[in-house]
Amino acid sequence: MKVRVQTADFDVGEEVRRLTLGQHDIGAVVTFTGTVRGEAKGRPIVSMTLEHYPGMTEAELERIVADAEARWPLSATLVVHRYGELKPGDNIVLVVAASRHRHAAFEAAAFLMDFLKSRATFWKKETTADGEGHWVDAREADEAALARWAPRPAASD
Amino acid sequence: MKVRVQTADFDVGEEVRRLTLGQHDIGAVVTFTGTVRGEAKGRPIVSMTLEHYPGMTEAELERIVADAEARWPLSATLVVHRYGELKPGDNIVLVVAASRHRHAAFEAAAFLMDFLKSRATFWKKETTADGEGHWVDAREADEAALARWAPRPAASD
Amino acid sequence: MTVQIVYFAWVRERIGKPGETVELAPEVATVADLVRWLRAQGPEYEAAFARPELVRAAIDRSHVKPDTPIAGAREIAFFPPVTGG
Amino acid sequence: MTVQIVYFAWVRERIGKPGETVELAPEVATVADLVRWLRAQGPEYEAAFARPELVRAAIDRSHVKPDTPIAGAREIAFFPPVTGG
Repeated sequence: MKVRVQTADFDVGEEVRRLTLGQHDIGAVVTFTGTVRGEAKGRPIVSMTLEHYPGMTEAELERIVADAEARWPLSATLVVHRYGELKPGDNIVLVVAASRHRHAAFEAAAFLMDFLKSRATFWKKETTADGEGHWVDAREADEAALARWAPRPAASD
Repeated sequence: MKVRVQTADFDVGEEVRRLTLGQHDIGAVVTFTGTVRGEAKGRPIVSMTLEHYPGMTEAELERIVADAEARWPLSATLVVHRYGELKPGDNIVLVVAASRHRHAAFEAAAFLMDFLKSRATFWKKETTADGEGHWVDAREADEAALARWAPRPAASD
Repeated sequence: MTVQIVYFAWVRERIGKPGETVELAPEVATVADLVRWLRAQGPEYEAAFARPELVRAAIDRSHVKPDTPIAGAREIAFFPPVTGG
Repeated sequence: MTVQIVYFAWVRERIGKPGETVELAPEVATVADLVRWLRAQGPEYEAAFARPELVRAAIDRSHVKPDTPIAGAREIAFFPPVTGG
């Protein structure tokens, strides 16, 4: 299963081990782990709650993984995203891309994160020390980040 | 210690945990793991032996890490490189870059690997099933990969 | 046409429910038409869609634009721009 | 001038030792001069430096170019292009 949406934590080392076990054509594994930062706009946060759209989230992540696999020669791909209540320092998301060579693995992992950030149906609500909850605003930079993945002419590579 | 050159294996999850422990300003952790592939130029390999230049290797890796830290706002950085005899599937190298935001972490990890590949004093010898050892040739693509990190005008970012 | 509508994040909070089944007249042909129709259903909908450019939509679990026709849709979702990752 | 020279990978294998201490005349002023001098020391050195463009050098654990002066060097290393990672 290349996509998992879960409340449980994950272990990067264990996920990589399971994913690459016995595959000797892999030379490069890139992982991205997103974690809950301890403050937002200068104010300490005590927790972050992630809501998602069950069914659509998984479908959208599967589409993003399929796009990455069509674009780079990947030996293994994984996306794990948590939802529910998280604390500062907690893991939120794990992306893994494995390939023969490092550039494909790096690019695929960055691509997966860029599309996940602006397409996967998750919403973050931060709770500050005063007990107030704030929905996190989407960053324009995340939408802009997709521009670098615009389809390239086939001859350019 | 940001740089380690060792014969022992490493665990990606454990290294990341130790590196990021208690640092709540981190939002993004990128790891790169390089592993021994099971074949070289179509021939199965039975082992790979890594030689290095003790003293210079560590100094060069420290310089590369310092360059990355001067270039991106990194909360944590780690390079672990193994030497000695390795088998297909074994870990060779681990690079970790942690930052507030994902682009810095991705770019720094790719930068560390690109410079490590063409500057760190390691040499690989592959042994094929017939018992013959072959020194791995440097890839021109690795030297060419450095071009994208040419200093940019300060105004461009 | 009968369609299931679902809401997420602050759209859900402002409307005060996670979803509902609605009966639509044939004039409600696109996502933008549906947003206009919903805004007329009460102040909580008006609050949720006050700035329609901040609300995204999906039909049957795929992202869509405001001008997408809704004919044949089983489930239409409204939500803020996503903030996962 | 007395200097420690060290060899790695196939440079080491061809020369048949990991390093040596050599006494150099003042005319041996640059890394390229040293390579020329070493090539004259026997067939094993000739084999190691047959294509000098394939051999890299470091002085006191920093990469250097062939035209770098060696004055003051304590340790000079010769090795193939690196292949770690």
